[in-house]
Amino acid sequence: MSQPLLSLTGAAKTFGPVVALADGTIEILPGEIHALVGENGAGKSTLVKILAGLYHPDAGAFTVSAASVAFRNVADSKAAGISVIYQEPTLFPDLTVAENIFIGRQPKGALGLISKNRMRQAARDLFARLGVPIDPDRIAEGLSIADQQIIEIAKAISLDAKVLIMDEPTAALSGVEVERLFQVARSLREAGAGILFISHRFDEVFALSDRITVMRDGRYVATHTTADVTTDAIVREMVGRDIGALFPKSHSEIGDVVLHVEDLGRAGVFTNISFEVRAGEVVALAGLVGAGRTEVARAVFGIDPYDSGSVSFLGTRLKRHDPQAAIDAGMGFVPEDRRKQGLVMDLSVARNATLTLRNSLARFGIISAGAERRAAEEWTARLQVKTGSQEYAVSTLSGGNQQKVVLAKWLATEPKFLIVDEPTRGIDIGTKSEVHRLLSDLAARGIAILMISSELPEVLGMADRVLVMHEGRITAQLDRADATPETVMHAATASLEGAK
Amino acid sequence: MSDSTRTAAANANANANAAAAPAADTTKTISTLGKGRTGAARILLGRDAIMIYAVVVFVLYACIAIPRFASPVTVGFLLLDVIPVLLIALPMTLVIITGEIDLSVASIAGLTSALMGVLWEAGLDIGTVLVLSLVAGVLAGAFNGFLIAVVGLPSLAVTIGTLALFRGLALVVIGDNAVANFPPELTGLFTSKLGATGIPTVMIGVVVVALFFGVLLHMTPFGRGLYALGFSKEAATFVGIKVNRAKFWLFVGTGSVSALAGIYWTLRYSSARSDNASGLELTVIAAVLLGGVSIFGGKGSIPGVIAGVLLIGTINYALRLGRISDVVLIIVTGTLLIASVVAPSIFAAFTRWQHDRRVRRSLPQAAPRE
Amino acid sequence: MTNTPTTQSPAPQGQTVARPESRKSALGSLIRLREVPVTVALIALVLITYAANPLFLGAQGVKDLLLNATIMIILAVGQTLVIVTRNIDLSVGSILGLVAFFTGTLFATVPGIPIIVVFVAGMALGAVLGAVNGLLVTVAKVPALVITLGTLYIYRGLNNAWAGGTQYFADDRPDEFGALSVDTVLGFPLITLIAILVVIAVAVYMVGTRPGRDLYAIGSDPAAAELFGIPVARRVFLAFLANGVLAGLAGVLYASRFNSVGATTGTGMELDVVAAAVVGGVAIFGGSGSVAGAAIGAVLLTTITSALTALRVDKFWQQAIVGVLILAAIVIDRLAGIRTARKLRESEARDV
Amino acid sequence: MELIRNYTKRGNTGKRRAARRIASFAAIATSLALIATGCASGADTSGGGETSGDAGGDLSITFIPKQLNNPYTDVVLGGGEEGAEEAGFAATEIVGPLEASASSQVSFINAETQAGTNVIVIAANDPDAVGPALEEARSAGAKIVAFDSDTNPKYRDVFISQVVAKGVALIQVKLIAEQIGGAGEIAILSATANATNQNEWIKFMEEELASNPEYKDIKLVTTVYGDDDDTKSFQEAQGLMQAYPNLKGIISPTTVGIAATARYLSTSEYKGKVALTGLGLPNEMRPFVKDGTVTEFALWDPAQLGYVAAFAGKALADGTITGAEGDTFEAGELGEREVGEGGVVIVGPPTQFTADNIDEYDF
Repeated sequence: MSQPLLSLTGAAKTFGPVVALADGTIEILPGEIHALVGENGAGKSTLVKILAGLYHPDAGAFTVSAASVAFRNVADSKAAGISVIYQEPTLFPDLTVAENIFIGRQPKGALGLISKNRMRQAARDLFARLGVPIDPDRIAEGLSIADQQIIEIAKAISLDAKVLIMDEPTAALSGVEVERLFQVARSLREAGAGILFISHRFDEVFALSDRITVMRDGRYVATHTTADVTTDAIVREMVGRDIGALFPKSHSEIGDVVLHVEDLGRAGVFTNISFEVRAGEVVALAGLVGAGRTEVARAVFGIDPYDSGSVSFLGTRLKRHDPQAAIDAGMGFVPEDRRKQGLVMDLSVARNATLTLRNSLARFGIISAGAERRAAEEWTARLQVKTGSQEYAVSTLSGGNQQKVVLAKWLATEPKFLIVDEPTRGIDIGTKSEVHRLLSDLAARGIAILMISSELPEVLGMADRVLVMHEGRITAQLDRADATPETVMHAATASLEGAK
Repeated sequence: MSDSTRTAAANANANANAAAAPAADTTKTISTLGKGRTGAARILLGRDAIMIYAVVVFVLYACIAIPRFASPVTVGFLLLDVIPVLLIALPMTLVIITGEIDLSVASIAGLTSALMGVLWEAGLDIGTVLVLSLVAGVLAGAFNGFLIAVVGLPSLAVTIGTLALFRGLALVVIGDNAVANFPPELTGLFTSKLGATGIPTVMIGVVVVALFFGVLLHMTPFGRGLYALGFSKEAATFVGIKVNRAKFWLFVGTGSVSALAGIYWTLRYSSARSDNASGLELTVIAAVLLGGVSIFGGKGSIPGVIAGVLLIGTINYALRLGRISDVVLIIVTGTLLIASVVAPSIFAAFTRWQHDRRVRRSLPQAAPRE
Repeated sequence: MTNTPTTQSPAPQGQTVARPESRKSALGSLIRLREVPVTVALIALVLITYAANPLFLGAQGVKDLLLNATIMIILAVGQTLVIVTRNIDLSVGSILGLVAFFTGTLFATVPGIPIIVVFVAGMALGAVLGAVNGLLVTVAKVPALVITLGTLYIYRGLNNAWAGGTQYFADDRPDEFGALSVDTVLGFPLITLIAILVVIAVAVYMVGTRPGRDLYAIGSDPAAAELFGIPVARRVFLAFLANGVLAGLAGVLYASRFNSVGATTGTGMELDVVAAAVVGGVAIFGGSGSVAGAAIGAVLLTTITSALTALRVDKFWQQAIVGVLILAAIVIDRLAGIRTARKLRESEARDV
Repeated sequence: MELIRNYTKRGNTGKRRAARRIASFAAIATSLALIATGCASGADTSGGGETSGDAGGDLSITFIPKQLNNPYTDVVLGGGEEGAEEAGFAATEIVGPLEASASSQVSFINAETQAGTNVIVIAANDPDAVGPALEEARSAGAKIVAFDSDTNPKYRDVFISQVVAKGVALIQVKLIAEQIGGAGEIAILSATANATNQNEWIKFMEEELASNPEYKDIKLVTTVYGDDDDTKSFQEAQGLMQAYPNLKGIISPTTVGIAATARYLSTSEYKGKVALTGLGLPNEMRPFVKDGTVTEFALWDPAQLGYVAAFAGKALADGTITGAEGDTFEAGELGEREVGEGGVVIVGPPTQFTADNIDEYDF
């Protein structure tokens, strides 16, 4: 065994009364891809932030190339050869792509000033290596999440890091891009770098990694050689128990048409979208990231306007670009970004849970404090939201509990139709199955559900019908029986292949 | 029982495991427990309450230390002085809670005042003059609202522009002139007091406006929406809050109330001039921020803001009575403003530092060495 | 590999696509330069005024225009440093006042003090005042708007307390000092040359150095900058410090140009300075805008008053026109932004 | 269905929340009530007595200038304090706003009313804006002396004027006529657009220029306002030069305006070509007289203004005069003064300053 590039043992970190990390232990060898898995709240992100120099551990031993270190800041970590790609791209929207890659270490030219030409050329070289067509001179604002993630990767590569940490880098990437990322990761491994790879997708973990470290509840559990373990074993260690089927499917009576979307179109975003969702039915909207799924859902719900077509709900035409009308009619929308769209993080649990009810809680325009409290208590209790008090800010809750608050606030409106956009993204396995069971439960009660998901097993497991989108169009409508990974993938990429 | 209860059990289990572990005392809150005060502590130590204590303490101090302060006359003069700031601070609170700002309020008041003078001079009936002036304020606010909510421009930049524009229009309207001959009954009403209490008669109107905005912010669906909007525009959109419409009406609100303040100003001083109320915008914002409203939006309350306005007003009047120069007032205002925002940060940093130290001591020290 | 869609889309088309796009965007980037509208407006204003009143561009006219703009240019440049980092400094008027009075005091109490020493001392005092702002903003992590609104009051109060009714007049200062704002080199008054040097120095710093680019990154996304390891607190602190130094310099120059310095010198300048930067295309929420743009914005705002006077436009309209100008600047900027965003979206669509 | 559990009632956090709000409102109400009632009970013993005015020798006087921290004001107030002491006031106070705006003086008047000050001496920023407050002060027993800049006559007892308004206007017109050789364009650079004294002088100047055949070749082209702000006045002066290329002379009847204009002229090509006169402080104008920018200007002794105002206040408070025309009072070393038409007391003729005599004055 060669000397580890990086080793952290027994690291601890607390925030006020919350212990984010009790025993963070990881060891990365040169030339290995090391996967780190664990449920949300297991302490993975905290551990990454300690390695990145963002957090100072309260305790623990930390060595880089056998020398003990204590990073004061991110710059120290960088200087030690550690580079991080975060889950969410962190680009500077006002700067050019090239500058985003080289910020803080721009190539210099005459008089020690920054040379834009050299910087542009270096960026081009990087993109050529990654095989992506991105203009280095455009500003980063408006780039798709996938492109942003690619720029993050280019940035990390250009750092020539000894240790590259990738915190869920694939969440927003399409298959091609994931594959390209893996190629890059493998070539870096050949070059002797150590890579720490964090993902919730076991297929990726098993496809890419050499070793896997499991964490649970802020503690190190075990490290395995990938070839020697199975998914089930890893999951057991992550959860600390056996879990049932991930995607429960329960039968429900399919009723009348609840939502009827006719020829919906928005210039440059989607065209010709027509579909129906019936009571008790779960319809999945599948496709690659950027295919226009979320955009369709937003237009249906009235967040964004549409240019043509119509949305009918329970037989009545719904007002365009008016979410309140959609809510009043009986729609709900659990958005993909819980922290930015689903919740108001600094407001209390109670306020968040009743935000959708604010109009119905008011009598003569004045909100009844008692009714508000009762509603909040009722729905957080029903969904078993764990919180010390209804008055705590929702940001103090764990991710799973936050998602429950989002669901609670929509279920409180007793909707007839619910849009759920990536309902289990970034949620640990335990809560994930809980969410699936809940959705299935809701369908059984006659609620129509439109589910957007990038996880194929989730789509196949949950949906009664699958709509596949590609480049702003619906390319296939598949019944449960016809939906297989092959048919869905074919529809999601068909026209792309056809164009070549 | 279902899987979900099993999850709960598992969580409890996890907690129990953690509790059994070596660093037992600090790990038990690992997953779910948040932080925050509850019950009486929350009421008595809240930001609003502290501001109110500050006002009470200062009033008591002034009563004892400053001769003649304890008098109904004080109440009258003090309130007459703070009314314009108090009025504008109310809608400004709502605007700042949504994360916006309106710097043009004093200019709108000035424009209203100028317009009043010109219309009155032109021989219009006083009722018509008042209505038209108020309409001017509404329009000015709607203009701000249009640029900010409809066109989507940043309010800080827009209202710096309209600050100059509205003051400029005031100059265009009335020029160098000052109109003073308003009906004595009306100007008299604006300086009259409610019997022996010393409370100015116009306070009745101010209380109505304060109640309106207090109820609007704290007890209506609209107000609930504003807090959500202040923290996260996107999250607010998803629950059906009409973000742009709300912002538009808020700016109409500041415009209208600024017009009221302009009318008050004109009639109290019986002088309509283009430079009335100039520079008031910063005083208003200082008072609102001192009252605990976060400049980032999402936090603040009407009671806190009223306390903030009264605190500055009381200190101001006490200094006047003590014949202490305005220089002191300026420095005190600035220091209070900074202290009110810096103190919580410093307090939090101190608590964190203490906590970290405690934790470090309690945990086994394996490393880090330099 | 079940849940990640894989396609066989060929990759190597990358370079071929990149080239034509970059050429196009280079042209596009020239058009969307934020300084263009303000420059066009300035040129148009000067030409129109000149056509109506040739005296406007007479030797004295040009000199006056430049002198008027000098102090505002320096303040706008400093303010740009701060605004680009998504902060704001409202205390510049008060800093200028304090330093101007300090300058007057130095000359009055230390006869024969070398002028260069006064410059250094004035800038040092500005640095201290700016550092206080910077410290409060970065250490206490409190919004700059609140902090500098507070220091606006405090510094003004200190100025009042210190100066009282005392004013220092041009007579109290050596002739050579006053001559800085009278003597010209190639038609440029000396203090204007100082301002131009400041613009060039800060512009080079902002465009051509790593710490300068960091300022843009910080304003563009402070959280990302923190994640990326940019020393955010240090950079922001230095931006406030530099702004203080420049406000200090402006204070010294104020004392050279104007007759009296006292308790109220510089009152109410802060919003004009912010307006100049905004008119010059500096985004109020940071991340973009240039020093040159802010300087041109300052020239435009100071010139418009003289131009309107020279055109004999009713003086009462002047302020309203300035307001319209500020609004026009941000509306134009917004429209340009929308156009750029649409272009980007279109090019994005092609990328998919 | 078990997942969506039946709700069980627990806790009463909401009640606490409501209680908090009520507590907030209650606390505000309490604090207000404290001012209004609790504390006010003490008013009868401490406050009430003083407002009725202590008739003995314990008279108090307060000066409220247009704005503090202004050199001219300082000279006036210096004279005022000296006068107050000589006249026998027990307490002399100087309060005032830091910026000269119409309404800013009101709360100072209010505070003085409440303090039971016997004599308030005020230089009004706006003749009407201070009116209601002054009336309240009078009804509380205070005597009102306006000086420097008058209020609306109905709000004050006497007005201490520098000179006869017409006289000071004529002197300035005469000076400028001499300096420009009796023909050409001239402009006026005033203080604020609402300043009572300024506007009165300007009115007399316009009348004189229009009616006196000696001045038929002089054309007054414009009046601009520097707001008694150094920078603003400076730039207004500069604007005048550009807008009126044929301008021969400027009259600035305000100390700030004339100094700022002089500074601009002396640093520009117009030095010696454009004449400047008006009302200025010798100490401020000395360098410009010596370098030839200004040949002659005028001013009364500002200290005398404050000095006489103090004595007028004393006489009013003692009841020896009422402010009626024909009343006379002793003004210390300046001798006897008479109240003229409209309650105006004239202090004395203005002095004209030239390079020859300017060194004899120090104010």
